[in-house]
Amino acid sequence: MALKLADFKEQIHNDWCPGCGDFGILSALQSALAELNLEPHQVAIFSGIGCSGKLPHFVKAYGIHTLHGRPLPYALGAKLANPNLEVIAVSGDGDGLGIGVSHFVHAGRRNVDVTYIVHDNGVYGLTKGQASPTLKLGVKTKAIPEPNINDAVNPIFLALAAGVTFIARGYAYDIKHLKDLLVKAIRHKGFAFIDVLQPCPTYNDVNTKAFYSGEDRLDPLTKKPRPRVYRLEDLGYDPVVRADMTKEQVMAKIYKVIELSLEWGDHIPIGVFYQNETMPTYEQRLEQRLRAYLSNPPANQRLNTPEGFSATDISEILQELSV
Amino acid sequence: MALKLADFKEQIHNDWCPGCGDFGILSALQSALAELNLEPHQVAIFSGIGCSGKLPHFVKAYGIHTLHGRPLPYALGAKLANPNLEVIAVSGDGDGLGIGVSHFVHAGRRNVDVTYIVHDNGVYGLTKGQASPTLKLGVKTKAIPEPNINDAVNPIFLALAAGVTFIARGYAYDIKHLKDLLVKAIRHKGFAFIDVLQPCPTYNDVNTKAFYSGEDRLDPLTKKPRPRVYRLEDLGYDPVVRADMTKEQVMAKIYKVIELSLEWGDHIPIGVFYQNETMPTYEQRLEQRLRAYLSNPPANQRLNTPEGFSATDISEILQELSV
Amino acid sequence: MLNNFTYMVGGQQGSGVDTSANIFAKACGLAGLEIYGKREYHSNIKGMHSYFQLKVNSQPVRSLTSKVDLLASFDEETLAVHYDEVSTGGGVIYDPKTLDKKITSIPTLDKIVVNRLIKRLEAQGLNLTIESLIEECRRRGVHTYPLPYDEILTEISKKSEKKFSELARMINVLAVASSLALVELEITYIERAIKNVFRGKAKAVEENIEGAKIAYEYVKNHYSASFPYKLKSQPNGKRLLLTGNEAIALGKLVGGCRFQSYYPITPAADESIFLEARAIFRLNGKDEVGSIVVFQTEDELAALTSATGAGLAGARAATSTSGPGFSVMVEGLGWAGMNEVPVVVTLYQRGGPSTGLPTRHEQGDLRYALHAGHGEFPRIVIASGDIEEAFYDAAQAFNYAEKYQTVVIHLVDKALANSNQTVKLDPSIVRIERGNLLSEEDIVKVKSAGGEYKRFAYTPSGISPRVKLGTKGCVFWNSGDEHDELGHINENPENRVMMMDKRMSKLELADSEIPLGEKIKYFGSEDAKFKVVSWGSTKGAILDAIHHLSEEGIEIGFLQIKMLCPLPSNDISKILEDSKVIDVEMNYSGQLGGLITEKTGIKVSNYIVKYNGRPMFQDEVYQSLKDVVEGTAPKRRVLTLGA
Amino acid sequence: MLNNFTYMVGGQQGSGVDTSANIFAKACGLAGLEIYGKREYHSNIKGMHSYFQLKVNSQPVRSLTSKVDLLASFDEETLAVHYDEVSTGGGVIYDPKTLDKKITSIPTLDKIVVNRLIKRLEAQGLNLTIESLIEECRRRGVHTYPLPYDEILTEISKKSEKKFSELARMINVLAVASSLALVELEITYIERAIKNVFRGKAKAVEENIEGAKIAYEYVKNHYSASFPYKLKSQPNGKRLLLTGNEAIALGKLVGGCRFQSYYPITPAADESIFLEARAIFRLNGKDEVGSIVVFQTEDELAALTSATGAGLAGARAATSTSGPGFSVMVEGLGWAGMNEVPVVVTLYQRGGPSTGLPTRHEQGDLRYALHAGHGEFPRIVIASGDIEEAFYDAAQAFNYAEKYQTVVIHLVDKALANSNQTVKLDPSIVRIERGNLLSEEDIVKVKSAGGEYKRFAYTPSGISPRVKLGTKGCVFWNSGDEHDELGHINENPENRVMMMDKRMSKLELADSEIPLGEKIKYFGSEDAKFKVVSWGSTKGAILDAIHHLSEEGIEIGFLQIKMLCPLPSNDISKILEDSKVIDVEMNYSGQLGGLITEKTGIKVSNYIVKYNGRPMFQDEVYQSLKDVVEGTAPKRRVLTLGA
Ligand SMILES: Cc1ncc(C[n+]2csc(CCOP(=O)(O)OP(=O)(O)O)c2C)c(N)n1
Ligand SMILES: Cc1ncc(C[n+]2csc(CCOP(=O)(O)OP(=O)(O)O)c2C)c(N)n1
Ligand code: SF4
Ligand code: SF4
Ligand SMILES: [Mg+2]
Ligand SMILES: [Mg+2]
Repeated sequence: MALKLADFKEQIHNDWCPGCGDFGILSALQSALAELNLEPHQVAIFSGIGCSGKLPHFVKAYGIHTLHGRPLPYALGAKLANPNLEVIAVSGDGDGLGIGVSHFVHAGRRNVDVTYIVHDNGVYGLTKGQASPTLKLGVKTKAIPEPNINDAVNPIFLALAAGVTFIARGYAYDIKHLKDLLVKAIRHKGFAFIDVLQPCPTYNDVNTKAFYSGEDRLDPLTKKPRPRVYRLEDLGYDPVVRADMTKEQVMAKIYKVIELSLEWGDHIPIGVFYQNETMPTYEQRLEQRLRAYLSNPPANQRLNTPEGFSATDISEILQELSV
Repeated sequence: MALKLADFKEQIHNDWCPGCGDFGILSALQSALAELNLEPHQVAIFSGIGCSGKLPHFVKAYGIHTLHGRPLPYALGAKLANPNLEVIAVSGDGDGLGIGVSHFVHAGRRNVDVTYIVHDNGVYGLTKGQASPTLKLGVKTKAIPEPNINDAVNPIFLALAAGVTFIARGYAYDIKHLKDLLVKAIRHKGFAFIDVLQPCPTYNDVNTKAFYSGEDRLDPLTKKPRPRVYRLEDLGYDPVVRADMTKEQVMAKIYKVIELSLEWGDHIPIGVFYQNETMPTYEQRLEQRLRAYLSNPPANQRLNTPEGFSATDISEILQELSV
Repeated sequence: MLNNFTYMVGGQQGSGVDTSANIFAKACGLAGLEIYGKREYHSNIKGMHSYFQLKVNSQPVRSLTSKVDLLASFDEETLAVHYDEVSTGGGVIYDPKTLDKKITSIPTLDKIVVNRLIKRLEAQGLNLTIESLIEECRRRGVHTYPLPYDEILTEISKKSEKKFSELARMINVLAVASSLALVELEITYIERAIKNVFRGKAKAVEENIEGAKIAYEYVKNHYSASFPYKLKSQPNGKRLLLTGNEAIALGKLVGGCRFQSYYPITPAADESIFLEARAIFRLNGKDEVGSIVVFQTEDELAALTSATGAGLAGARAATSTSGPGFSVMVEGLGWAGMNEVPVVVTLYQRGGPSTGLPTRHEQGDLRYALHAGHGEFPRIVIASGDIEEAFYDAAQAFNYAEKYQTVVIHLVDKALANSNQTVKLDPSIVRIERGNLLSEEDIVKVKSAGGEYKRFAYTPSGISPRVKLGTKGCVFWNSGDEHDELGHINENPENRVMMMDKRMSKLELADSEIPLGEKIKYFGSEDAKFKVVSWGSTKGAILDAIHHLSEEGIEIGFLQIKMLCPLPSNDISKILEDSKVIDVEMNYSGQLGGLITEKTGIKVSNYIVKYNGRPMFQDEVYQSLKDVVEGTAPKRRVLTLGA
Repeated sequence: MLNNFTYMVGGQQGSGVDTSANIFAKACGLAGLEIYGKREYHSNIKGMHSYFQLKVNSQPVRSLTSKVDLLASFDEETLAVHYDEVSTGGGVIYDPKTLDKKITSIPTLDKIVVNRLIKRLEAQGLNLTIESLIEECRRRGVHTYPLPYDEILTEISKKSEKKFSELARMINVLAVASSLALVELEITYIERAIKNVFRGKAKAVEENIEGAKIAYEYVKNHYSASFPYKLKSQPNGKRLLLTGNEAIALGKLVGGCRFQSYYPITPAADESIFLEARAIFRLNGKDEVGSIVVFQTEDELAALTSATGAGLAGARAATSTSGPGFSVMVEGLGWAGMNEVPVVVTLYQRGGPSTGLPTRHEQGDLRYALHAGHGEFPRIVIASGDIEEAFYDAAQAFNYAEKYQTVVIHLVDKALANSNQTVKLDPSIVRIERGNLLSEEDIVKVKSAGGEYKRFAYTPSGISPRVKLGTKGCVFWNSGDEHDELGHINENPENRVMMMDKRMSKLELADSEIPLGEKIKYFGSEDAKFKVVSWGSTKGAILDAIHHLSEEGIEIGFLQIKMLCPLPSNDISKILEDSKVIDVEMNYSGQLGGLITEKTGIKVSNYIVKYNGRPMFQDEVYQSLKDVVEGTAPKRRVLTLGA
């Protein structure tokens, strides 16, 4: 029986601000899980701390609301202990690209098959609107007393540099498109990162819904807003790096990703930027070392004999150490 | 009176292993400081923990051997408190690109005028040779029981993504070249990063001195080793991004940096990869906010009246808060 | 009832509850009255319930009672949560349009509350609407004041050119103006308060004053004289109306703090934001511009370590955080301790463990503050009992840090941070003592006397002369590794013992030098048989409780511990020796009690603890102390008041 | 003197001191003898001084005496540092070519040592060369054995085709073979030991055996019978020769650990490397392949949090670290505590604070382990006293973690980690108890009985049924925020109190369920007037000390505390009540002493502490205890032996 978005709805009050972009992300994720025909118990969602961090509470699936900046290591640990789980990690931009950015960089090196969503709203929402690492230099939002003194991180560029094998950007109010991205990301074998432009109507009065949808840029003819956000698919852009590509082709792709990652202002691309299908996952590397890792993963091994004693046989090692 | 390398020598036993690349880095740094005509008391060197972390003890200058992974925030704090100090930070690759990589990424966003040297030896030296974040996937060095299961970070690529404004790579056994790089880095106004290829003869039996100098690649004619390491200057490469460059020119530079950063194997570039002179430093940004910041910096302000009471006048603020 | 009044205003987060409370407090303060208030809110930005409770008096106020004299509600949830806190004879302001709302369909209302209400209303034969709550209030003798926000807003909208929808956020001003109309405070104070609260926003000032006037008139016309509580302006000197966050920020500025690092966290961040907005000031008279660098870092370990770097460079440096952030920075404490670098950590305790109750109160980090960091190093841990102390302690912390060359942890808490109070502060009495800090000239002298500068020179006192990084004529080394006098790594066992002894002995020095008055405060008769021990912001409630008991002829002493490390154990022993000790604390395990037993061997007779996330009320402390004296108290009583 | 012998071998780090010691220990072990040894080294890779000290006996050995019977030195520094530790009648093996080296020109020799030597030699009218040290030994009645390494190596080089320079690293084998020749252990044990130590490297085995034989013969020919200490093989059962690191790794495997995360740090990392190299094993009989994922993380917080994630998924999971790493991971402790996730942290204490003495011994983290993490949550803290206990405790830790659903901190230390010892272990008695863990089928039952699965269901015991992530038929939520039974964020004050009580009550449950024998061990007569309390690896030295005292008719009891939290205070009280309590600890402040006073009110009469980075010797413990009994001891004695 096919599942619906509603099957992933947990019936508790959602306390995000009215109009928060997080609602779009939530729906897109629920739809994606349904579309993938996953059952709630197969999915484990790990989040950090922030408005974004509350997301798992609103999803009917295993929901682990962890520490500020740390959803990735929790998620990786769970995935490696049981590679059969569908593991998703969720951060805010402060959470994932601020205090937790080290885990992001190192996740790139590992390529564990986990999907990572960053709610990119330019502010530390839950602590009342301080500048987050994606807020651009010199920008002054509502709650900060002085224009931002730090330059912004570029999540796409950073992901590429870190070796992330699936890199995408979504927009919280383009729910169907975001859902499609999530489906692709979850299907991707390896670490998949999605930066989601997420308006925070309460604290970010610069990168608003109106900004992204270009309400200040009316088409002279139609008088309709010309959205700043555009879809890479609409350009016919192909993000995939395949095993049969030449070095030059791969480099051209990398340059293109960087070019796109630096676009901002009136042209803000969303879609899949980069998808490298040539890297083995961490789980595959482990299987090589541990032989029965995938078929008998850590979380599933039976540890005790029927009598309650240890079932682990270390006699070979003891042999080696005995006198 | 011009200073010499010897003026920066602290007379204590140096306990690095014989043949360690760290010796080259140390000499290059001492020579650079002398060449810049700095006096020992003007310089403060902050290091992390590792073999590399011991460096400041061997230099006659203020030497602050901090925590594993944390030399950057200590260094930034000192520099911002007293922008007149010449501040240098030193990490190992585990220190700076492993546990401490978050500080590196965020240093890129700030552009504080600090020089940052990473001893890149592919291993956690002081803890006996585990794989560091710069060791490549699948490589098996002496002390690790299985081939490296993680992919490597690319320090140059990462620095570029993080927004670092001066990015270079040196080689520990090309001391003069490294000294020149250090002089440029210290002169650079803003955050300057130098990745130094540093053979660790004790634990890294892959990226050895013999490897870098190509002792296994004899020139068929001369029968001399053909070094794998080559100097970017020798290509006439110009790393500088100037204010008058077009967007296309800047992008071309960025692509080039990435191409160079991905070179490895038989062609390993050293030299300045990237130097962006168009970004204001953090100190300049602070001066804009705080007016007398540079002329009367935090560390130098007199805090007390001659009578020993507070010299800080908060009466205006109290006015605002009174009833 | 004149000038003795507890007020509560509540509504959804984001709907202006704080602004209401600020206007109320300012207005009272400007009228010469004294106030003390606390703020309660969810870890949420918009929509969850929040409220502010304030006590007003002609005399200084330092704690709250659990009963409310006037509850001004913006919404139905406020009624559902708080209607039973209103005392007989008190009043409730509510929106009549909410009357037929069902309490079972308030989405944010906690199930536990709903179930309690269902039981209670059913027992009284009332249906499950808001109307029933109002009815119950009436039955209890509470005055009920419907305030038709929509009507009033429509009226305002007619007068201004604004659309009704744009005015909706003015409910908060209507509520507070109505409240002040009920207690008959002159409208001029409200106007002045609004001007102050919205300063810099002329348009908002104008609109809000307009709205306030209309609401004020409305209440005067409809409900006038009925309400028994009144507030009347009184002559009084200038005072400050401050939150704990602000008091600490001010203390830091006066104390010479010139580098404050932070990573955002509740309830500490407001202090840093306050400083960032006031980062330039006059120094040493008219012409010199002083400034403080407020440095937002990538995490709390970077916050502490950058502050330590700044401390090395010679700036007085600090960072502020709460539990989770403190946990992230722990490694830096030991380094500062090992390298004898002065640095101040302001630790705002909140409900733990882990993320816990991020916006709620607790004092659960005492033991952690004492022992955070592997290995052993000297640290000074102080705790402030109220906003006034917090100001002076925040300044004094830097003197301790520089004199004893180590990390100082200043323990405060959520209740203190988010309370506001009318207080008097005198910055001119704050001393600056920089300890053994050598200048360039001093170094010249050392050298010309044939000496060598050694950062960690063994000295009888354990204090070695310090220089700022960059000081000409010398250099030094630091290392987190055990080191020799120069600061170079050293693993020799004898050096190790000497260095450990040197560092740790600074605690004894501090203990012997710091005046007793900065370490403990004792209130009440020395011969009292029962003595309360406590620390931190429970102070006000305890003082008020023992004051009332003493009015009833029950004498209880109160020993407030301000210096937690080094703990003045001898002095504590002397005071507590022959008494029954009652430990009053905002945590589960009675951490101070354990500490006192550890250091003195004296056992605690009774524990009164609270860990439901809400600060102590004077009346619950009063009652539990009374029970102890009367012998009816359990060994450990858990207080549970507060919504 | 037969089969009672203390051996020391020393040289520069990287020159094979450990290999020497391993060969020595293996050879003795294979000969049926019992050994116990400790390793001392600098935080350095090559060049600084390191040494290994081992005691051999016919009976099991558990601690060291400070005197050495035979010192085998590779280099002059070893002589300079240790020559005065050699007992009269003992011997020194040294390289004659070092005799004219000046002690003032050994670059790595600490100034403190140099100065001490200068004083001492000058007092004897000797010059400042190594020769003088040897001379002093001779005067003291120490046998001195010049061993011309170069000559022997030249001989080997002639026999093999190897160049002299390639053979230089064989000094270590020459030294140990010579030593064993002096004590006349049969050469076959040396050969077997070399085969074992160099297993998998046939070439090295061959060469080293060759070298060993030549050195053995050299000594037999030159110095034979002169040395009074002898080792003779004896019949004995199979035993293991293990380090603490290895014992813990084995305990984890047997205990079912299937996920071990780590970030490199001394002295913990060796455990993880050992596991990584032995990550596949047989499970449930012949055919099933079991495996453990050893996960090297980017830092220690990632280590603890990934292990916690693995714990949630249902794997028994652990991480190992020492002080600095523990400080980095602290925030994760509270989260695991709050969410009741089983996870084990093995904390290898080393010299603190900060980076401290990374390769030296200390037990300074007790209080920190008890209180690390803001707020209050239940944790179980256990400490092992020796290698055997470490094995069983490492396994048992997972049972505690899963039964009480919380974080377990297993405290060990550098001395234990880097000691080696002949021990007997029986993996077959290790039980696996997974606590209240529901399977898919259990969930079906719950549901068909009309129930709902709630991860944090209130239960009388405080333990709620747990499921692994991925279990069909249910889901759950976790949050570091205070939460309700489902795991959703909840700030209600009543829920808060219930949840705090639920979590904290697990400590009482654990205290009541865990057998006393797992919590404390008492040695000696119950009526002894003096009782030592201690914890961790001081155990062996204390047992040996009180054993010797008892041989002299002085009865002292010894209470070893294994369960530090929840501390079995009633049982401790009962034992200590009417005794003089002597606290023996490897830290500055006597942390266990304070803890006992805190929890029982019982005061410590005498403290015997040590914090010079070197473990306690049985003789210094013996002497200080004797002084206490004889009334000549100070209140606090600081032990200082060890180089
Ligand atoms: C270690 C730690 N430091 C600080 C905090 C306080 N904190 C809570 S939410 C938050 C900001 C979250 O911002 P972001 O990650 O961007 O998420 P958003 O709220 O914007 O979705 C912070 C800093 C914390 N919980 N833990
Ligand atoms: C928080 C913390 N974790 C771990 C360590 C242990 N440690 C000491 S040195 C070191 C490795 C250093 O490697 P790297 O930074 O590459 O420096 P190298 O020795 O190679 O120069 C580690 C992990 C520590 N000191 N602190
Ligand atoms: S503060 Fe911003 S991010 Fe947070 S819930 Fe409100 S709108 Fe969303
Ligand atoms: S271990 Fe490697 S990096 Fe460290 S000192 Fe030795 S050679 Fe250098
Ligand atoms: Mg955000
Ligand atoms: Mg390294």
